[in-house]
Amino acid sequence: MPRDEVGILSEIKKNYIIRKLEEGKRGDGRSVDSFREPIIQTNYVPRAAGSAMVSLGKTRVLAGIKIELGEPFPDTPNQGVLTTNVEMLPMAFPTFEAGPPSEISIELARVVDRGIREGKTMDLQKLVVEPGKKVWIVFIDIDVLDYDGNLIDACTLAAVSALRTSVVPGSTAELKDFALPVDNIPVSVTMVKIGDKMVVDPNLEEEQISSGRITVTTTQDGHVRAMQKGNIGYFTWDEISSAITTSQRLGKEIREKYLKV
Amino acid sequence: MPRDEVGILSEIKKNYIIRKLEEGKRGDGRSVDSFREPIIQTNYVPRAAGSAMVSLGKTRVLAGIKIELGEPFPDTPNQGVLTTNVEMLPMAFPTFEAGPPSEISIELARVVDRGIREGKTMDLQKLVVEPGKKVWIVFIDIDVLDYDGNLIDACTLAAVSALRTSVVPGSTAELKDFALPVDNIPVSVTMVKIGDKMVVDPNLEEEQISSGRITVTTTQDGHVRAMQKGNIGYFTWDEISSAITTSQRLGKEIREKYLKV
Amino acid sequence: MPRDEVGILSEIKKNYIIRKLEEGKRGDGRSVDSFREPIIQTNYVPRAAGSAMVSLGKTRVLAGIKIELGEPFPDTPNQGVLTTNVEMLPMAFPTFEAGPPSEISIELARVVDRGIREGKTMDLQKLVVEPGKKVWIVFIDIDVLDYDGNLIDACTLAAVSALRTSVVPGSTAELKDFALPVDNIPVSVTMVKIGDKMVVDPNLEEEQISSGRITVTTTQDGHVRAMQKGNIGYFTWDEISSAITTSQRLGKEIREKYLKV
Amino acid sequence: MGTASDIKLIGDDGLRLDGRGLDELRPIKMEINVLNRADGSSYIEWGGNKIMVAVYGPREAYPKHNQDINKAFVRARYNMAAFSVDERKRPGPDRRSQEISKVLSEALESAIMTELFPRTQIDVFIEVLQADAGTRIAGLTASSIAVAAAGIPMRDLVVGCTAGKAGGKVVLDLSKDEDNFGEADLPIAVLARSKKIVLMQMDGDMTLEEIDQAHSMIFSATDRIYQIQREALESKYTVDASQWGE
Amino acid sequence: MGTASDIKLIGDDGLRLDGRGLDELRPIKMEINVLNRADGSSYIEWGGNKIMVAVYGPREAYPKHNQDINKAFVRARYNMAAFSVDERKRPGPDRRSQEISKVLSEALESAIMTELFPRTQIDVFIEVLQADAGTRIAGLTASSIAVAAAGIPMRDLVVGCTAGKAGGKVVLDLSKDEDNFGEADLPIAVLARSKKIVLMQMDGDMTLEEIDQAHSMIFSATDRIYQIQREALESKYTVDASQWGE
Amino acid sequence: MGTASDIKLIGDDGLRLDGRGLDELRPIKMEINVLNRADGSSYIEWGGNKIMVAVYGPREAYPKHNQDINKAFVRARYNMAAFSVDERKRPGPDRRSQEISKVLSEALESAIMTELFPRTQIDVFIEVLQADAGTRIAGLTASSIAVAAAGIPMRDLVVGCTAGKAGGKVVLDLSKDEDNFGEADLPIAVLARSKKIVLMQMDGDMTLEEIDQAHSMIFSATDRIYQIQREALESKYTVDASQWGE
Repeated sequence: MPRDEVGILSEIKKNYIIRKLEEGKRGDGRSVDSFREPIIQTNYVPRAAGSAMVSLGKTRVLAGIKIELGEPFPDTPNQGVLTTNVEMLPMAFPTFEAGPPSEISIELARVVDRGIREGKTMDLQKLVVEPGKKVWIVFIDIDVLDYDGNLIDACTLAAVSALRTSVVPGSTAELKDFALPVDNIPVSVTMVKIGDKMVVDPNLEEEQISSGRITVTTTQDGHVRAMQKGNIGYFTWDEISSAITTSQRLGKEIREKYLKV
Repeated sequence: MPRDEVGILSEIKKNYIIRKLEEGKRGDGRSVDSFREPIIQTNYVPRAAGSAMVSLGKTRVLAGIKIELGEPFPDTPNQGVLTTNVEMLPMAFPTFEAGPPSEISIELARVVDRGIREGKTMDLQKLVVEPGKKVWIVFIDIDVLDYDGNLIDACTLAAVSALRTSVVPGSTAELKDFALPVDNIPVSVTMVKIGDKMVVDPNLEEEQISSGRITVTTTQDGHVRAMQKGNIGYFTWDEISSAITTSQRLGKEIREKYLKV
Repeated sequence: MPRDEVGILSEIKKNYIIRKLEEGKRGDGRSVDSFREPIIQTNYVPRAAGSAMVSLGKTRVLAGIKIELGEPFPDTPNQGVLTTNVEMLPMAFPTFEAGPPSEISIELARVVDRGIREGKTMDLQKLVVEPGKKVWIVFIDIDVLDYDGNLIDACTLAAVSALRTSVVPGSTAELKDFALPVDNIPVSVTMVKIGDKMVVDPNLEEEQISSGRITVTTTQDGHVRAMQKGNIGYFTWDEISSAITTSQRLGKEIREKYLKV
Repeated sequence: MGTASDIKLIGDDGLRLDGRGLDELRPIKMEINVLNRADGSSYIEWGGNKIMVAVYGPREAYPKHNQDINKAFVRARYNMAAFSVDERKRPGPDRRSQEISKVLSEALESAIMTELFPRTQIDVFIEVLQADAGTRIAGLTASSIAVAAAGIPMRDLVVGCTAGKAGGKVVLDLSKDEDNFGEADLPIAVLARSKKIVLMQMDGDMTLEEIDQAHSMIFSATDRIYQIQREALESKYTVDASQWGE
Repeated sequence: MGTASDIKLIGDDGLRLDGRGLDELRPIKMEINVLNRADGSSYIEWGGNKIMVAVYGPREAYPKHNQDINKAFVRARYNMAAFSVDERKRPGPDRRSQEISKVLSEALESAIMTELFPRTQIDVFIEVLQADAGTRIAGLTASSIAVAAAGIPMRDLVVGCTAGKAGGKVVLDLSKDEDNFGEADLPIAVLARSKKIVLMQMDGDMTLEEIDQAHSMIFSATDRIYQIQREALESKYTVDASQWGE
Repeated sequence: MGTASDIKLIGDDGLRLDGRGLDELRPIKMEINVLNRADGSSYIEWGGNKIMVAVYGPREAYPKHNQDINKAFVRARYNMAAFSVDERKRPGPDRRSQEISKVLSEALESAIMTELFPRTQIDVFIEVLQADAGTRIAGLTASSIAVAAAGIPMRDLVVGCTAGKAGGKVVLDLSKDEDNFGEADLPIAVLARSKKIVLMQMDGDMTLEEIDQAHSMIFSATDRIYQIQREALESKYTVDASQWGE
């Protein structure tokens, strides 16, 4: 994540944020362990198989799903294919650049992908048309439009919301259209460490002064499906352990509030 | 187009050119609405299916045609394929660089391609060997060797001249060789605006001091097949309208003089 | 080859080396026409079809062979395919960079490849499974791990040593595994010119002060299979002629000592 | 233009497949300041097109050898989201989008007072979220108000429209079917009041008379679209995420 | 994690396919100063993994706009040799290796005293010569002693291990089969003494309790591996080419 | 060298397929100053080869870190036009053309008095318009007079020729068939008068005696080709486009 590249944050401001955190307060009035209220608008791009615009504070991302026929991987002839790509568009932040994906956007896409893949969100075995020859390929593409922190959770939420409303275009293969079979709902919760506080769903300012980021993705059974520690910095085991508990709790809340089946 | 990158043109020279233009005179003695006499040498590269070296003043380009068997596009199973590529070779100008095509050379290739494609130069339906499976692919490749302005018209002229002499190598597919069926002869005419004058077929000096470029491609029926406004600057509708008329007139002349059937 | 990029060699040192060479002595005690003793460890990467770690003084390279089924080239339907790639890893030298291969590493790979290809090391016709359809593709990949001069000879030696121990995985195609048929043993010998001396198997210091490099690859019949002059500088015919003789002599020695059948 | 087809683009009632008259526009909506991070931004819906624009700058031109000591340079980047078109588009620029980026950059630079900002660059990022024919003109029209929203002085707003030929008729604002199966496509953009042409492209088959008729339709339409631009700028619409899209 | 399979990863004797107990490590060997040109280097064999690491730096950061006036930045580059895996790998970075390079860079930078070397970069090149599950952790563990061998001050050595779930059991140091056909993979790296976690990733399906159990296994294993690191550093092993490998 | 074939490259009359004797050259024509923009240029026809060369420089080396404070560096770029070979070649450099660019750069730099132009680069662009065996040597021979035409001082002209083995015989100036189906290929380029060798490559199968015989043929041929170079330079041929080609 860019660290103070726009020169917004003075040392004074940083100290102010930390002092406030010690009192349990954040700049936008949240407590350290609360998530910004997401706004989710599904079917934003009707021409896609599914789509969702998600805003998390001033962070905004748009996930679009395309589903096309193609060949399975040779080692998984009886499964559809899932691919996830994130474009950190230069429109979203002054220092984001056009061009091949950076390490940051690759990590982002892969963490989102792992949550969905290991969360068994879809049963890929239901996406086979002809074993070994023809399967449905599900392309998750996510545009980052506006960046104010915590892209991993915004993108995971957008991807899952878009998948939930997706339709497989069976009619293009002389079959019937059918709703994409979505079984599990993974939710990722990301925290950063500022001073010795664990801060949930950081905004950009908080990311810039943090040391260490941890993401935990869970499913409705409370199981952990993916974790990723990122950035320079470290966590104790107790911090990780409590991050997992926080993710389980917030995951449940988000799932019930925004991703009800 | 490069603007004075080699530092040739002083402000004095620029004013001189403009003053002369106001008297209706150009550096090389032409009137504002006349085209440099092209020199066209077809079959310059006998090993190609067709070729033409064209010089327009000191601008020189070489078009070569290759015709190979391949697959049609899925949405046009009953048509051959046409592709156009222009290489602005670093040998042609001090600031041209090797490497992937610049926006300038992509625009150049696409404007040339549109004139030929929309001019229905070839009947692509005659280039089918087996519908949906095997068609002839016509590769137009143009090397820019020496640059002194107006590449669009030089390249269009070279491409059309080369196509007119091309032979489809049917014998490589156990068929007969046959002349590439060329039905229509598109001619592009490019003008730039210098002060308030429209100047036809600009040389490099004129391009460098111009504001706005307009290309109009017509066929022998006088119809317009492609237009492209380029560069920073603008045109009034009257200027465009008269540019179309100029293109129709010069297109007819060039067609009769250099592209007689 | 990098010339003094790390600023190690002062003019004084250079003159010292040249003076010593005039007395027939080299920094490491060798005579001008002697080769460093190679250390060859085959089967270093058991999971590859064949492999060899080779050190030549402080130069160290690792060749690994992979053999996979694939399609033959259309113009050689009755032959297996051989490809050679060298990675000049950034770990091997301060100025080596990651990324697409430089002209230097392309030349290196192609000279190694030509020695093996023209030396008829393998009978590619024995690598056909189904003519025109399925053949064995032999991938020679060489990692340069540590660089102290004369990569061409180190890489050729590693590639040949790895090929000699390679097994074609026939069992993956419902055939039997069999030893890769290696018939001829090409050995390359590289010399550089320092002052008017021809110096065999140069180390990095010697390369840096040399003018002109010549490689001669021979097979056990004493025939020359590949030659390559490299770098800025020149050779007289007499120098080339004696370089060929030197290569024949040293090739024989190396073959008998390190590549006995 | 598209391939021959039996599709009948103009009905017996003289109306187009989507029910429009020959010189009727599709619905158009614009907003500004829809993004927080950018210096200026806008969003446009034009028929089924949905396009987001962000402007950054004037900022120091980079790399330095791109700096022009006399003026800013304008770099528009037109990009299609992977999911914006029927068949998934591989991310990254292709030849078409590079050409469009060039003509949009030139059209905007023709309107912006670049001489006020030497050595700088102005970046205009145009992201097509859903494509439905006429994206370059819709993107340019939206870019122009995003530049204005960024407080960058312009001689005038840039506003554009396409016309073309379909079913033998000259029609305004081509639909996707008309774009695919019609006879000609003619996008034009102008400085809103003076009608000076800053972008024009055409491909297909038209006579001078047809082009003249098409340009009149477009010029007249740009007055209507300019009105929508001005309303968007005046409402200084501040984003309310709950209202996106609809 | 891999696809479902009938492969039985834990035998009736409670042992794993390769005969190891649940919390047993594969054999590990490390050496330092195995390369001449690099400022520091190391070689590790861990099960069937064979990995070479070279460190260059601190050296002037390039390009200059990458320089940080307050500290060095650490750039690890994880790369697999074409012949290191079952099917030949095309040379050059893929998405997986780029992600790994990022997390390894961050883990190392979390341990190195970068504040001592402003405006510089420290390059750590990790070349996987033979891959056999757990390459990122093996590469990181070896990198840490290569950095030390280069004389670059660190707060502590970085040492790691993976655990995971296979055949329904939490197991230490996954084998290739367990990686491919098991239920979860959890690589962790820590500062050796304080056990502060500088790298952690996980994919698969585990409960909090299982993760807790896995982390205990890993923490205990890192003590054993740290011991091997220290021995390698203390023996100041100088390369003797005749002994590579065995 | 090419694949085995039944093609008979030397006839019973001792002549080659194209009627040449064993040490006979194909027809060669050269001109200088064929381009206007370049600082120096040349055109060569050698058998069916048609090659254009342009020289720019000495000019400031770019990027700056490429500058050598002691001398100019020479950067030749050998490129084949897409239509120059039987099967259309995709534009851009491939491995073969990159190797050729390297050896041509080195051969030219060995002849040019680069020490006179520190911090600069000399670009030599070699465009193969039609390829017919021996393009690298033909391109180098033409480059040398293009450099001279640009007024850049050289120790001597570079001139080259190939020889090789075909049908069991040592032959001069391989034809396309001999290149494809012969036994060996040996291109050599020298400083014209001193016969110092600045380029040499070989692949195939030759004995020392055959190579010795081939080098004698080549050395003798370079005298004849050098004569053509000098005539081209002396005629100071100025382009008359009506005469290209023929």
